[in-house]
Amino acid sequence: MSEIRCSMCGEPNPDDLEFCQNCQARLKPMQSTFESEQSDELLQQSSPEIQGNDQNDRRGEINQELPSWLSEVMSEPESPVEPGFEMPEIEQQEPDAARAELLDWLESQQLDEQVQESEEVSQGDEGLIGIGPLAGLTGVLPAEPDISHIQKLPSQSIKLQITEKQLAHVETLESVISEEGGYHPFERKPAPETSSVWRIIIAVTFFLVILASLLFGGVEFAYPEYSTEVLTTSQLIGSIPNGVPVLVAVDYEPALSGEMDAILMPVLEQLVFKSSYLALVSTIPTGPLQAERLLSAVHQEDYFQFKVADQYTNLGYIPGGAMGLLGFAQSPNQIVPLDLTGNYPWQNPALQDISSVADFALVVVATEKPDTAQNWIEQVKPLLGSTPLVMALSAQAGPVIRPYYESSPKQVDGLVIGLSDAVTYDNMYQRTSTATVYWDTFSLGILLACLLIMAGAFISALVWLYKGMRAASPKGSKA
Amino acid sequence: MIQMNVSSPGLIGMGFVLLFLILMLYFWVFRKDKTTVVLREITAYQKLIRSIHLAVEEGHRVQITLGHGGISEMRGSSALAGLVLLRRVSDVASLSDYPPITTSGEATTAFLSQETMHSAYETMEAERQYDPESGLLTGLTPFSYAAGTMPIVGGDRITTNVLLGHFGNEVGLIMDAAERKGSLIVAGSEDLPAQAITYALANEPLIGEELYVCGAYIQENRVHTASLLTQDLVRWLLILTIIGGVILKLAGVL
Amino acid sequence: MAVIAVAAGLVVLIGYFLPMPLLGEVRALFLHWAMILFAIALIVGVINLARVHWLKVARRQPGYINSLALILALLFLVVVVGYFGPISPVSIWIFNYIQVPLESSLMALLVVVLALGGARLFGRHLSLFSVIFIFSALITLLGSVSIIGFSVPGLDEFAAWLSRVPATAGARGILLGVALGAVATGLRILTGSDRPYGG
Amino acid sequence: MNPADLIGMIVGFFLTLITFSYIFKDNVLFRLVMHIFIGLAAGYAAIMAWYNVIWPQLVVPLVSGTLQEYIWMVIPLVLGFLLMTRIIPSIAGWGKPTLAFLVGIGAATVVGGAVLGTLLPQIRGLINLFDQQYLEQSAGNYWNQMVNSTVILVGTITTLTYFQFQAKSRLGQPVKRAAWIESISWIGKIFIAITLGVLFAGVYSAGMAAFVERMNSLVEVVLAFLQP
Repeated sequence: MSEIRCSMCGEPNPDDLEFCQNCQARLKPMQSTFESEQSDELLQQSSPEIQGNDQNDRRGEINQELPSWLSEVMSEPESPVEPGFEMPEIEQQEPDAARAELLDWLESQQLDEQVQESEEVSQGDEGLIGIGPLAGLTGVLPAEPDISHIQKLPSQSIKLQITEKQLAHVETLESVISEEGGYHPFERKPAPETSSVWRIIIAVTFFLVILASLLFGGVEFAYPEYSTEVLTTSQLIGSIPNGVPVLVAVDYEPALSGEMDAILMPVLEQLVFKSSYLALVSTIPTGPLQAERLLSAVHQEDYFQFKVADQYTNLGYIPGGAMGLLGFAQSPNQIVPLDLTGNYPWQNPALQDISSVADFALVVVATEKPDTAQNWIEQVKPLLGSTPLVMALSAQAGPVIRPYYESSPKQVDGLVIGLSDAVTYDNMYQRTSTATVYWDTFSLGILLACLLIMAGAFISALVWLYKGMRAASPKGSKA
Repeated sequence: MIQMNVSSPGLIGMGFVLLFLILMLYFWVFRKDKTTVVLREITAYQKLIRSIHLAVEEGHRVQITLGHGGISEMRGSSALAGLVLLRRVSDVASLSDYPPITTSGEATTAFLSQETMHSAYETMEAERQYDPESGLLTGLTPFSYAAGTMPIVGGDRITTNVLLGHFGNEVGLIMDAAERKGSLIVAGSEDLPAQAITYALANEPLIGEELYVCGAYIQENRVHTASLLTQDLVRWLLILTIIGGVILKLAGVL
Repeated sequence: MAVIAVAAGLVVLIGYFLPMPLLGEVRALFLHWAMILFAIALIVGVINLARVHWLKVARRQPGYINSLALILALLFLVVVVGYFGPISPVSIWIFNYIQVPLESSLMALLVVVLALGGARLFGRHLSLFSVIFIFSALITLLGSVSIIGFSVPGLDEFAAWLSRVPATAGARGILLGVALGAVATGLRILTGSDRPYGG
Repeated sequence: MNPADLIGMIVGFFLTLITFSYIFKDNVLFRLVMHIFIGLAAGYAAIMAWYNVIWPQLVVPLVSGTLQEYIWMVIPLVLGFLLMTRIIPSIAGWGKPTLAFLVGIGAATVVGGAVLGTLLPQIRGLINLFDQQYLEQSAGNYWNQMVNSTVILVGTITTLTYFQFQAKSRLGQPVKRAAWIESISWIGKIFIAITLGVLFAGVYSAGMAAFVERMNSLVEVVLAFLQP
């Protein structure tokens, strides 16, 4: 079978095809009657509405879908003439003989022209002259230039030859245009399902194990070993005289009260045991209330005679971060003139000698934030002189602040880091505050977390490697 | 004569700042063309640039949260760096159907984010499209800020969440809320514990100093490139100072 | 606008390093004003927060019930604590039995969130560094607890060394890098090239 | 136990359960409780700002302060009023001078804090690790501490090198830094991973302590009601 190369995209196509397989462009010009009959059949196939009985409904639908100018054309009454071809109308006249001969000659000429037209069309195919003196010869150049054969271009039917695929494209275009601007909810990429399954497994495991440990106990954990830091801190606090003013900075968020209350409690109990006068201060807005909450917990311990009214004062919140702290360190009574109850605290016997932060016997700072601890070290410690600075820190601030404790000269004189140091502090004085109560359950929770993280890490590593291998070797070989 | 007892850290500090300024000026004046400066690849910024453009084309939204550290002291520096990124995102996304949203946990940072977006619209001559409610203050304490931000990061149409600023432990909750909705998370902070959390949870964590060079990486601006070049040079001066100091200390001179 | 920022900033910055008497007082005054203005900004921020949520209620947007609850809680606290005082029994009750339980519970959620993050870290990026990250986290956690009658020899010491030496080294390096970035960010503002205030 | 504390424990009990429910699914009750929490926290922050700053340091000097105090307080008062225009979006631009002032002060404290609060102390601390007195009086023996100090020095320098941003681009090859910088920063990244791992463990311990405390409070409330 010979091939025709498509004029639009250059693809070879079998010559019996009308349209290019690749780009649907028309392969042959639309002129001969033969072709028009074919396209008519195609039209009927592609627009079933014309054949079927329910063609009016379908046509209505099509007309609605098609553009208005297209549907007007479709609604014109069909001309009796075969679409794509129009016959010239010939006037009928009463012939007399002479006129009759003339007419017969004219008609023969017209027929010759018509035959010639069809022959030209067919000649186009073989180049053979059918009539006249050169009949039978091929490849003869016409005597008159083409323009002499001007003929009225056969009027083309403006009915579009639409294939089914093109109609589908029209419908898609229509739907896209109609949807534009309408709001349709954003289909979110669903969160990876596995994460919620993992989340529930981990959460349920933690709830059950911690609940069981709190209710029934069971696994016993050894208390942490004595750490030199805690020993030094308790000796340092033990060395200050009784009943002297101590500045306590409660600088941790309420969210951390679970850990920080347990860490600060042993230090406060030792200070209260020495009947120190506590001046409570904070650089965060919720600090003062946190301090009140803590002291009410200390007060409830049975073996302390702790008269609330004259044993502490809540100086409130120092705004302005590091700058406010520097100002407070230089002149506390100017930066905090009134305490939170609106009184002037500096006339209290225990605080009347305080003109700078160095006049306190000890400064204790409790915080979970490394930069808050650094602010106290860099802004206040240089002005403390011989007054020791003790820090009660959350486990997350330990690694950053420990170098200040280990430096020489020490920038932090005492350190209590995390729940383990608080338990050690308790053991030194044979007390069981909240840290000791939580220790076994806390340790079990940490152990469980390690197991879950190890298992999860192992599984996700396998999944990652598997995905890597699958991506590296594509399925089957591509032709 | 003004009597001035200048401490040695003060002098050293002043010298350091002047040196930094002079080097910045030098690089800004003499290294005019940014193309000559080649920067190492930071995948977080590459993915961020791509996702911002995708968001504009596909009608999605970028959410930027600036933490609760305010703008003063060391903890404020990361929020100021976040505002630089916000300006760039606003320039690109201000003409899209869904402009970026910012959330913060401190009042001044919230007002600055509103002003940053407003001036981006002004530059684009699209001031009427500016929505003052796109710069939100979601809470005044760290965990209430997280509670207010969690519904927003998981909101409709948000496919990219950028966390640049001072955070505490609550950053884990914000990132978990974003991860539940499968959005891209780019996160950085100057706070060390927060960096540990972002390394574990973010798709694209920014470690330490990397968050401060977002201006040079995503915004072809000569001043940002000059300050990045200065950071690199001063880094080596610091290293030489430390090594020199240790040698002198061991030698007993210091 | 840039003139105000640069002028005020330079006065405070120079005052940091050269404590000249006159400059020191101007610096202290500026810092005092800034402290007051930060507090005013906080109150304006609270009003802005209430206004945003009130608009949500007025427009009946989805979730407007929550916004209404927020506004009522805000007004209730301002009236009650404003009248009785910040450390009155009422304020302490609200703090003890509403704010602390809520914040502690949110903090407690991190136990599941961080465990999930650690477990899936290798799914996001499996590299030598994420392996070292998980390894050092597990060693530090396991080093802080020890079951009676069962202890891994040397684990506690290694965990303590890990936290005392390499972790401190990395922390110092990161802090130095962050300080460099902070100086660059601050100087860009003090030279007027970055203007987050919309200059 | 007085009734206020009893009611409080019950309220705390239900708030804790509602918050824990978020782990399984984000739900309406959780969002409502969170919005109440945001309102309470914002109210409390505003009260503390008024009690500790605005009233004693702005209003009192203006009302009953000396002339000099009065003059000094007029400027923050004006800047404060300009800042209040942020409440009304149409005139929010009037607050720019105040924001510019605060940003200028903030930038100065950032630079000052970074230089005096971090750069110099950290460098001084590093150098002092090799102080003879420090090496002798440290708990371990002299050489043990010398090794530790050297590891800290190397770790800090390699971590600092890791952040180096400038690189070289060679034709057809990915952008890379010089070979010696790449190897140093590779070591630095190991130190960073260890540091972040140790800090992650610290954050986790703090979270676990909060989790145990909350579960313990739930158990106490239930036991308080179950026991006669």
